[in-house]
Amino acid sequence: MALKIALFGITRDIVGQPTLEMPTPAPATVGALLDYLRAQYPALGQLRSCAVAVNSEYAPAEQAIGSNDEIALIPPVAGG
Amino acid sequence: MALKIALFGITRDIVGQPTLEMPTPAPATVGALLDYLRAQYPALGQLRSCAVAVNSEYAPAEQAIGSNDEIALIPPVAGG
Amino acid sequence: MTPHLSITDQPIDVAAALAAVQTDAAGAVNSFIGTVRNQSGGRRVRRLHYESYDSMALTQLGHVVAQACERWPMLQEVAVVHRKGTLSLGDVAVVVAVATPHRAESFAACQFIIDTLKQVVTIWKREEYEDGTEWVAAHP
Amino acid sequence: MTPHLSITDQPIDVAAALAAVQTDAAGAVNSFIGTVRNQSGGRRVRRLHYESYDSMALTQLGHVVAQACERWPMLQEVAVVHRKGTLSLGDVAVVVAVATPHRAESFAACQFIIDTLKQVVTIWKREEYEDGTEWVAAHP
Repeated sequence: MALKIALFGITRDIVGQPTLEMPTPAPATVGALLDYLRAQYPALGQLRSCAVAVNSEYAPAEQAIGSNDEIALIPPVAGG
Repeated sequence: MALKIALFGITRDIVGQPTLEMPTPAPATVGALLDYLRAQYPALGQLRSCAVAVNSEYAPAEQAIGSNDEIALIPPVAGG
Repeated sequence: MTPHLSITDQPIDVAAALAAVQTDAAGAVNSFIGTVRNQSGGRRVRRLHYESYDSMALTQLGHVVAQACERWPMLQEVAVVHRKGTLSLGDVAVVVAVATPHRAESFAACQFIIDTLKQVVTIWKREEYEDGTEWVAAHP
Repeated sequence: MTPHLSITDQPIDVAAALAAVQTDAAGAVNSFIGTVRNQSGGRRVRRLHYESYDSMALTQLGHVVAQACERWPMLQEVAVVHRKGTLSLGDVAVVVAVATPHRAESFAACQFIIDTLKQVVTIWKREEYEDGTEWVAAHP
């Protein structure tokens, strides 16, 4: 099953769709995923920040990504 | 017209009535009034504080009392 | 700015106090609600009685709000409602609500108002316990 | 303590959020209400759109409340309700309400929760002006 990335807020606007399917083999870590996405979508690099969430938790760059993980790109939040 | 002092909270309990009429001539200042009342009702001296209000404002000891002023004894407040 | 200040012997309408301070120009509303706790200083409380010297309480509340406006000029709306009479456990004794354009000031101004209210506003509280009553804070 | 946390596309019932935290054991309730202001950074705002990654937002809100409970062990009740979807001027965007036995801690805990919410909770705000829209805080 291909890895899918959920997109929110401005990242959805930048990519132009609400989810993004990764090529196989998918990036193996959060850091590799971010590198891949920033190369594909340079506008992501302009954001104040862009984090990756794995299963609803903020994930550090070295964290491994499993094929069943729920992955999302998290641009700067602005609740409240 | 005799000067009347409005009493609230524990000062009303100490004096045993809601207003207190001053003898004539009435004390001429806030400080003199407090001295008179503390002498008459020693329990007032046990309070954490006992202020005098003249026309709804806290009044310093040296303030003169006029016969038309609205005077009240203000024991420690505890709103909220 | 005219604050909404009142001392009432009726149950406090918290929603009305909050609605009174809301405005499209202020995005932040902070409110403090004081309710009757079931204990005080380790003693079980059954009921409270608040007595108020209304005219002076409103005068002093006005001073408190004026001081808050001086310290936080961005303060746009203020409501303070204090209950008097006999209150049961859980009843609302006081509501302070303030509206400001920015968040931090709403907290600071609301806290200043309730803290200062407790120091100067002429309201007295008598707590009723299982075994007696006491005027709160009267003695050292 | 189980906090009352929700993200909703319906108008927020502020009174219900306040009622949810009231308890006879806690005499102090502090609440923060964030509403839609008519301006932002000098631009006139017409409307707001909030988007939420709900499951993560609730997870992160839970972490925020847990941190608050660690810092203020006296914290007895917490409610946080955040709106999503399209909001008009004056609409309530967020309510945070906390109950504590003592006053100062209610202010501190409520302020901590709203401040931290704004840093970590996965909700995004798009402001709509006369002449366009912008994702708030997206760019440096």
